[in-house]
Amino acid sequence: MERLLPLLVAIPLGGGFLCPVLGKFARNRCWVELLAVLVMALLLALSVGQLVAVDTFAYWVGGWKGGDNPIGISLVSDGLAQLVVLTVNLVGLLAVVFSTSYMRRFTGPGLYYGLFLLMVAGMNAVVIAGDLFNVYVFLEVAAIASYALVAFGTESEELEASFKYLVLGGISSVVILFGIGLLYNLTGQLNLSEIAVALGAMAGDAAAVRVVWFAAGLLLAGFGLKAAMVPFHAWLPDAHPSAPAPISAMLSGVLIKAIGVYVMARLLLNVLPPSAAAGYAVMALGTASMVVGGLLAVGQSDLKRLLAYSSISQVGYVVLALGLAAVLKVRAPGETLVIGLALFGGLFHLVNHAVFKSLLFLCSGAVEQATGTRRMADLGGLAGRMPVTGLCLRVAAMSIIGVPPFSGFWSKVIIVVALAMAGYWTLAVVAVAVSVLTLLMFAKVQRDVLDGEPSACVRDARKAPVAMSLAMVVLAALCLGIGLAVPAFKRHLADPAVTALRAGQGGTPTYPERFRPPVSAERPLAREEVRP
Amino acid sequence: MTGIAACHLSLGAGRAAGLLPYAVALGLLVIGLYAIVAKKNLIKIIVGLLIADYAVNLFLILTGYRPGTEGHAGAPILTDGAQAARTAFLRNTTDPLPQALILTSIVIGLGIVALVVSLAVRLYEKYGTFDVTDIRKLRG
Amino acid sequence: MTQGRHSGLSSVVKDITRIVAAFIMLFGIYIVLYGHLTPGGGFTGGVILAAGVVLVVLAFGRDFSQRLSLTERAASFCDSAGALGFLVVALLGYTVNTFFMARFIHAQAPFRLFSAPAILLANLAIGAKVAAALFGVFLAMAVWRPGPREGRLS
Amino acid sequence: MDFVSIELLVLLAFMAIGSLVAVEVRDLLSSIICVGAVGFALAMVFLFLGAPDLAITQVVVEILALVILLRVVLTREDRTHETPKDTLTVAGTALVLGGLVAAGVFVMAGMNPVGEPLFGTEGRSAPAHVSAVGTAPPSVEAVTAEQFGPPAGRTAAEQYVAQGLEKTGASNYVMGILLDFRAYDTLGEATVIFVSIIGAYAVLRKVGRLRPGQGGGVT
Repeated sequence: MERLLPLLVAIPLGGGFLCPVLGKFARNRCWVELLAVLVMALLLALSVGQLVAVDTFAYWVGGWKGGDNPIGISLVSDGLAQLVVLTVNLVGLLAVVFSTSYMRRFTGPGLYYGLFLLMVAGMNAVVIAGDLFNVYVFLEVAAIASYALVAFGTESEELEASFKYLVLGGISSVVILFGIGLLYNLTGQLNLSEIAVALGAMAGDAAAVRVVWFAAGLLLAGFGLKAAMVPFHAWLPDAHPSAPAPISAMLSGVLIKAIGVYVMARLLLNVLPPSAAAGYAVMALGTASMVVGGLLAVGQSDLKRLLAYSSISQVGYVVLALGLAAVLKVRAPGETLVIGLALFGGLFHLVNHAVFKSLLFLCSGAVEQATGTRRMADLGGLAGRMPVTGLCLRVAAMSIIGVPPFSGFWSKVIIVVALAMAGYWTLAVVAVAVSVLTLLMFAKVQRDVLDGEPSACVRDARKAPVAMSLAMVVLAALCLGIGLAVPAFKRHLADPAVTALRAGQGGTPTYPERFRPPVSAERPLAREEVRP
Repeated sequence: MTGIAACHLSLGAGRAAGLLPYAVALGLLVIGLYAIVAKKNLIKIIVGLLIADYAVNLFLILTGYRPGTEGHAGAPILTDGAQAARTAFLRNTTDPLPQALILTSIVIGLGIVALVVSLAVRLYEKYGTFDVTDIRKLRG
Repeated sequence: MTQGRHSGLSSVVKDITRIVAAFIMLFGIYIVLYGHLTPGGGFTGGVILAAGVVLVVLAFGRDFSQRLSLTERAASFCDSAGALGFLVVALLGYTVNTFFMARFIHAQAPFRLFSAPAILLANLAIGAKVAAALFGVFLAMAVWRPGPREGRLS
Repeated sequence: MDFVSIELLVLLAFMAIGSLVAVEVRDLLSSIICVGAVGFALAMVFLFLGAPDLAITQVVVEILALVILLRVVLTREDRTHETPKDTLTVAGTALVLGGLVAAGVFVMAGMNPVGEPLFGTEGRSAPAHVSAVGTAPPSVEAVTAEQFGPPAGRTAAEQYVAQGLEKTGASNYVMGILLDFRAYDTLGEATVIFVSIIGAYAVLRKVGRLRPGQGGGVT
């Protein structure tokens, strides 16, 4: 299984390269759809396999491991990467299944599925990358594919949203690359673990440490922009609603996490020298996103736009929890329980949000396709017309609000408890208050969209096609299933991920030690240099 | 030291001169970002993206530069396999790694330009102008 | 350029293009092939090749280029083929020692065309890919764009 | 050895002025030509700093980008009216960006200055030792080992330079890194081009959506 790690990237790349040609030359769009579904199914199987069969390890691309010093690019598979890869590919598969029916209205299936698969390839590659520049390159793959996908309908509104998204994304890429350049100037390394070691050795040099924090600021701002944290959130409410529904689900559900939050967490908790100040900054970003996103969402009248704003708010929870863990790692390294809770809560909410937000966006797509509108004022009484979609929408809404048996409840409770145990009572209260805001906005969604008398455009709405219903039902089942199986989820999925981020207790990151090239060549992967 | 090396100046005290080019790169980045944020013309925004891209590439190449013992930078391309030539090469060559990174970054920049220009072309078709104030229908 | 969109530019331009385009493409191919020995490589050479093809298309017009099948369809095909080729070069590593992107052919004596066979192959794939991609996007975006064109449901 | 040559400074000044003009000039055509000039100046900087690969690529890419941009601008009438800029936005932007520059300049003292990267510090500080080895070369491997010391703890790039030719067979080290040591990055780079090109195709489709009664029409 370890040898198959690069296939997580290679398979979707191959599929993505094939799709446009197939789209041009095949008579029927079924072939492209079949290829895309097969590729995503294979990826899901691979990521499950990684999770089940593989412990933490580093894979050296091309065997360029060098002596004690990495000269090639490493791929890293640890609990966190496996969890995020699994989430990405699960949501990806369901979004593709949904697309096979939803995207019939659009032209250019080859281009659509090509871009989709390449976006997934980019996300997978970012998540398993062990090299900073590699993160940048594949981040661009995922980001550029998403720019094009946002504009896929080629209406003026979509083009405009895509342009805005592209420009802000371009800024973030430039800033990130500048930060990478600074770190390279300081350390002469690009490998994440080597950078961590070099930065750790630099701790005494005040001038160098200032540069490190400047670089860290640039990187966090750049990835914060990709994750749509609040001062940098301007693009998201335009871009996410404009995209076709399965793409909205991918963008809100996994893209902002895989290329934003995930990399932020990696850098903050595993690579950069431990620092409370950076943790506080990230907590501030998270709190601001949580509150501002929630407040802005309540006032929206467009269903998808409301969902987009609520994404900002919900990702705020994740970032707040991860920032809390970063602070505690410096301030109270002995409080392993609280740190573990904060990390678990953050990651749990990350997965939950991926599930219920993509479900919400898929439901909104089904509603839009059936009724032709996204304005909530024009909708109403859908529950009777589209029972499956209505039920799924209700489940997702209850999960995002945090109604007890559903998954969203547990992750929010854990985050609030972690905040309270760490002594941040105000933040705990704020988190609960934002939860009430969420309740308000989704009560409005349920009242305006699902309940009441069927309105004019709802009356002739037909039920969602099978493929779309299937994707939604699976996600809804996951919302409930994860909520009912929290201990199992924690033990098998979350705990390894928490361990990966926990590394670095007491000031010395252990991330590097684990992913440094093994000194003895016992592992089969640690191939001896055999070349002349 | 002859040739180009003769033109070298030791500007001011110590590190300050060696840091000036970095400041220029940062300045270029800021000019580009300013154009992106404050300008209201799609083409100007694209120009800003290009400038920001140049700035980062400039910064990366500056981090890899070293004058070498001959006083001028040697390209990381070996042209002669003889031992003496190799030794001189190792002494003079600049850092090849940032160059590989920049090559990638230039290509990525070109890709972004291709996409953003096609978006601008489409927007022009829809609105008949490159002016953002006429285009902006969306509200944040 | 407005009147000659389909039949190309004036005969002077065509004559010059006949001579120059061949050299441009030859130079592009040289840059691709000798990327591992001299400055340049697959990407640079690919861009030069694309420029050569674009020159031909601009000078001789749409009808001629369609006869040579220098169309978006062909460009898109070559684009995918080149990208897949590079991926195959990467995956060929698996055939030898199960390493992604490992060199499946050993490095030879330096300073020869075949001294780095894997790099040569990768350069060729990238060159074809980049040339086709940039030519295609140039066709799609800049050349015929203002002119009337039927809706294309690819 | 903090040598920053006059030529470099002149080129940098040219780039800074050129980009200022490109941003502020009223006419779009002039703006694009200015940014092209900045790009060519960057190509010269590359050449000057020992990166002919980059210089060629930059020139070629610059030409292509310029041609595309010029074609786009020339065939389209620019009806930009001089909208009064939102002073608050401009002031805010200037403030944030000014802060960025100030912070950057403030922290910059901790960086390795231009001309003194971490890369090859060993070789430069002991030239006598190196030339002694050079006169009586035992073997290539020995020289490289002497030159850059034991691999542990050195920068990644020194490993590339020490082993590049033997391991990859490419005497152009940049290509060796790009297509062998870090070929995975290059796969990503090729993918970026592929993605952006099919993205451009997707954006440039005449018809995005099929609607009832609007089968193959032109939007």
